[in-house]
Amino acid sequence: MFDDLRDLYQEVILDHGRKPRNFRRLENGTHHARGDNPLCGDKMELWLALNEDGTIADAAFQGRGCAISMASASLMTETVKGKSVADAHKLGEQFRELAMTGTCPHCAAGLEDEMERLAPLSGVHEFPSRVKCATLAWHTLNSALDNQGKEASSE
Amino acid sequence: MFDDLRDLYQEVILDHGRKPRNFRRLENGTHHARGDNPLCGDKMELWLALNEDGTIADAAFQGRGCAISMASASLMTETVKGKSVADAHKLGEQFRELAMTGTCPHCAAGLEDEMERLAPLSGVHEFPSRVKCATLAWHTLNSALDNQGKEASSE
Amino acid sequence: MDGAVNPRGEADFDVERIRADFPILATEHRGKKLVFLDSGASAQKPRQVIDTMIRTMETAYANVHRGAYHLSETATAAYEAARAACARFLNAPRPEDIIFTSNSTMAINLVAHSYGRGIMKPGQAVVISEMEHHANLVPWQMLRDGHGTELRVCRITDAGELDLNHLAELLADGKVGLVAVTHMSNVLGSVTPATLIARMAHEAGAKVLFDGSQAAVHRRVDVQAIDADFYCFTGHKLYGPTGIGVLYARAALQKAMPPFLGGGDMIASVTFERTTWAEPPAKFEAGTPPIIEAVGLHAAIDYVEAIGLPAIEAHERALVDHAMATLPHVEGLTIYGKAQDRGGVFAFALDNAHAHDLSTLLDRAGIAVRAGRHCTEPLHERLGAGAGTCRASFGLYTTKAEIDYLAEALASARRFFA
Amino acid sequence: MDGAVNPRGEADFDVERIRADFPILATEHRGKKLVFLDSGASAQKPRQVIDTMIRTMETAYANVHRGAYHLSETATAAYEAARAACARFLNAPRPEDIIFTSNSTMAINLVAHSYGRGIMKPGQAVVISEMEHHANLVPWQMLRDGHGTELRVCRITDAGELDLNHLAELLADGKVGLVAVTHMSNVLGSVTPATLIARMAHEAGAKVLFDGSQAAVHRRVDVQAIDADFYCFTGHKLYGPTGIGVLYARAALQKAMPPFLGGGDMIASVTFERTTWAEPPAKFEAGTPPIIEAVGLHAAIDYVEAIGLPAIEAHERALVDHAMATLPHVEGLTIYGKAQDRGGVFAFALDNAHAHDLSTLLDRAGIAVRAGRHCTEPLHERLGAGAGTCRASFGLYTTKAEIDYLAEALASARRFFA
Ligand SMILES: Cc1ncc(COP(=O)(O)O)c(C=O)c1O
Ligand SMILES: Cc1ncc(COP(=O)(O)O)c(C=O)c1O
Repeated sequence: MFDDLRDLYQEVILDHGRKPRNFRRLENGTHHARGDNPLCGDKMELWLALNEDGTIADAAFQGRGCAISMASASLMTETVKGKSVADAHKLGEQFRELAMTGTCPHCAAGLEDEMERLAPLSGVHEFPSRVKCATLAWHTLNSALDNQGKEASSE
Repeated sequence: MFDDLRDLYQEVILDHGRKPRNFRRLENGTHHARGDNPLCGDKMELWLALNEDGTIADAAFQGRGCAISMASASLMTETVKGKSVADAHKLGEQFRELAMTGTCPHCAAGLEDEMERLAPLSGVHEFPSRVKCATLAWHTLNSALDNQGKEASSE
Repeated sequence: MDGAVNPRGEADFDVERIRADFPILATEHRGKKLVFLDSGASAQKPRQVIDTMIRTMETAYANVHRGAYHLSETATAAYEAARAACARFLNAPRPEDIIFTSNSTMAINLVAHSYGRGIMKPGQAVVISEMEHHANLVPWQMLRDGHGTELRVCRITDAGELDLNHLAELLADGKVGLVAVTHMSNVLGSVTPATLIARMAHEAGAKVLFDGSQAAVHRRVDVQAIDADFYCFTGHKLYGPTGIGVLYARAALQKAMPPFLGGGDMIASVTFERTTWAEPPAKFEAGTPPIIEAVGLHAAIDYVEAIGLPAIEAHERALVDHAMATLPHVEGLTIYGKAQDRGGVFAFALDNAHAHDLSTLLDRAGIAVRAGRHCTEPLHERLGAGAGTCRASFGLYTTKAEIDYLAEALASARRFFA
Repeated sequence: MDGAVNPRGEADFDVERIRADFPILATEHRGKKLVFLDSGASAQKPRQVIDTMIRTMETAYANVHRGAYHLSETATAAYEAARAACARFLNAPRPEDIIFTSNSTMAINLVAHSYGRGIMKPGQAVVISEMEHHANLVPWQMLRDGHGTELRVCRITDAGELDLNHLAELLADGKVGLVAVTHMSNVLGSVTPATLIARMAHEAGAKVLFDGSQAAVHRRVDVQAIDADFYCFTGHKLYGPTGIGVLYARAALQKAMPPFLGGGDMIASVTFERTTWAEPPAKFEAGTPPIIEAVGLHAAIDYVEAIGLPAIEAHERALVDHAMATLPHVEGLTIYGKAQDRGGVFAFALDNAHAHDLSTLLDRAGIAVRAGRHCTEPLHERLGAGAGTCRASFGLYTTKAEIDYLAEALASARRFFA
């Protein structure tokens, strides 16, 4: 009945949705933010631990939400580990473009592998009301990096 | 151009509108009320002097308004003079019916002459937004008789 | 499909004939027939409502109350006839007891200002319930924070019914100025015992407001029989247009309350120093009202009254019975709310499927249901469903076949997420 | 009739083609062709607006923001596209700077609450003018009486223009928190120098609100060029539906202001204890918004923009010039307002004929004009016309021939009452 939804709910999404990676508190985190999508009641909390040199040593999250938002947060934490803050921001921008349009023609060189990893979420662009589910984690990342402690909202 | 409006603006109406009778203050009045039609800005003030026996000895008014409302007030003051309070109320009720429907099948016996005098205003029933112009004087009469000093409004 | 004669004997409720009145039900979405189970959020519009609005704009439109010319008189008469229709619909004593607003939310905000700030004293309390829509919660919080009233929350039972013992406790100290509760939950479908609540409120010296946004769509309401002080509903859920709501307010209260909004048409006389208000209900209707919408709502009321509220109630009861007999067979499905007296609305959740994902799947099958917390966040916490639920809500065009199809789609969704 | 090429060279303003878009203009009333000169009270609706509303109800209707299903996504996109269209129409920086309300009156009440009570301090002052519509007067009186602000009234000159010297005086003590004035008088047609007023207000530390209910219909408005803090207009005067109004509010102010109405869709999170607000503009839009009306307003904006505001302004200027050249020949006629910069609206009175009687006569000739005080009672006292005036107001479908016919009817009315 729902075979044509396999584009949106690829196996990797369902898998990350069911068993999100890095789903824990980070006791020794240096940055933290909450994210909130009031419309659907999605809530998440994100922790980052930055190295002295400004790269992201660790990232973890907890929260509740749909498969898309859990999978997106899970993939996000995996992807940003080891990245510089600048690259993390760049990834976030590119991911938002991907989620909204399905492609990312302006994707800067050097992050191809990371974008490849996030590609399973591109199907969301056909579901306008679901785009926010996919981008919530990245909004929360921004707010953790920019603006310690302030709540992020994908509204 | 406006010949078919002669039913509404009969000569007697235009005449009373231009030269309203009893258009003055009543210094020795026993009853008084103000009437107001906020929509058109019509305002009037009515004075009555009642005899000991409860009949209306004198009635007078001042104010501003359209030809219909001035003529109606003028005819009203003429008509109620010498009447009992009960008859004045009855005339008011019958007049309102006349103004709204154009006829007065329930008009009680005994006041035929008075209703005859008010008949030229019956044309107003075809102009729903003008009915209030015709009835304002009678609302004001009620409020002078019932409820000394309170403002009447035909709204 | 079902229709014609059903087990309860409403022989003349011909759902197929009714469906033919709603142009949108014939549309397809991504190749699927529309199965619209979100009437509780907003109902679809029958041809009769659409045509009336067209006719008004094409032949009889002008601003109301302000013109002495024929077209304006016509429009004014139509607007006032809509008021009279609303009064009849709620069995209000007089047309003037009806105030037009822009929706239910505005109706409740009006009461929160004109009665709450205007009449209630700081220290008095407002009682709401755990299952209120945010529209009947946030205005009372704002009143509490701005005016110093207390906010008391009446519990619901595990079946989703108002806990009347708790209500009695909350009323006991005589400090309650207003009981403001839903007449039917937009999540659980529970219908509250309005007459009893009103009696309890009045005995404790409180006024009572019913949020009838859902109830008025599903059954006959009689504000005099209930003895309501305030009763509101919203046009777009009653098969009418958006942009219009209705507040019944008892005449004596309308007289006593100060106005809420200032502007044209609500004044008797204005100088820069001082303004006197028009008589109610004009006093509460500032500015150009929703004229086209009022006429459309009138057509909607005529439409549902021609079918008959009792017939609609019976139809929806049959649908709910059918749903409650069918859906529990879907493995892993939880249905919220088990009130004795309930209308055609219920929330549900499927194990392992977040409400949002589930609604995306159902949408792919052509089924429109809402996902989220349906503007009842505290209720969802109370239900242990803080992450949200899906909600199906029925209209007079809903069929049993659609419910069967929903059951099928849910079973299939369960396999999808397994 | 006029059209095609006119003396000012707007060659492509074809009034007959435009008239064909408005079904109501083809109707007859008591055997007379409709000559609708009351567009200032509310304008008629073109086929394009009516059709868009029908299409929405027939194929694309659902509640917005609340559903993840396709139909609701479509409706949400249409509603938000209407917001973007309003932003473009006013040249607001971003769509989110637009708040939908139910009419202009509600927009001004929102500012009076969220900015007036929410930000202004008792003792601060609001400046309005002598020619305000009650919608931009009564809310400030209510703020004065409820919040302890002062209300200052800027005079107008005998020509009907804002007295800028007096405005400067009123601003001098630095206590003014808001200047709230009309951008175009609904009685005199006077257009106020908005850019200059905004500069004066800002230099005195005050914010500025323009009531653009009339102005936005008659000429291009650019809130950034004006440097307005608040700007409002109302859908039904812009050839759109009733039930919808528009408030532009500067982003920083939207952020700073507390919400006005409480309910669904304006919150981020709700518990019984505490509620956090959604981001603007959602924070100011409680409850189900006027969805069908927003889509209709979008069509109306597209319609006037396709014709072009400059062309509309030129057309109406030509009409006013024609009226001012023609009507003074009617004996006993007084025309109110002689502002240099004026739009297609003017009030008039005929010796020996009360406005109400006059409008009844004109109506009999098929001419719809308003009689009364047009929600500007203090202005009428100022003009020495406390008993009321008649008002003619033009729309983009008005013709010179209609003005000639008005002149003829007025001359005839004069003979009638002689
Ligand atoms: C100048 C002006 N302001 C405000 C309004 C109020 O508009 P609305 O009645 O649509 O709220 C009007 C029209 O009635 C007006 O002409
Ligand atoms: C129970 C209840 N109350 C109030 C409302 C608010 O109605 P509206 O959004 O039309 O103001 C709704 C619907 O959203 C509702 O279901």
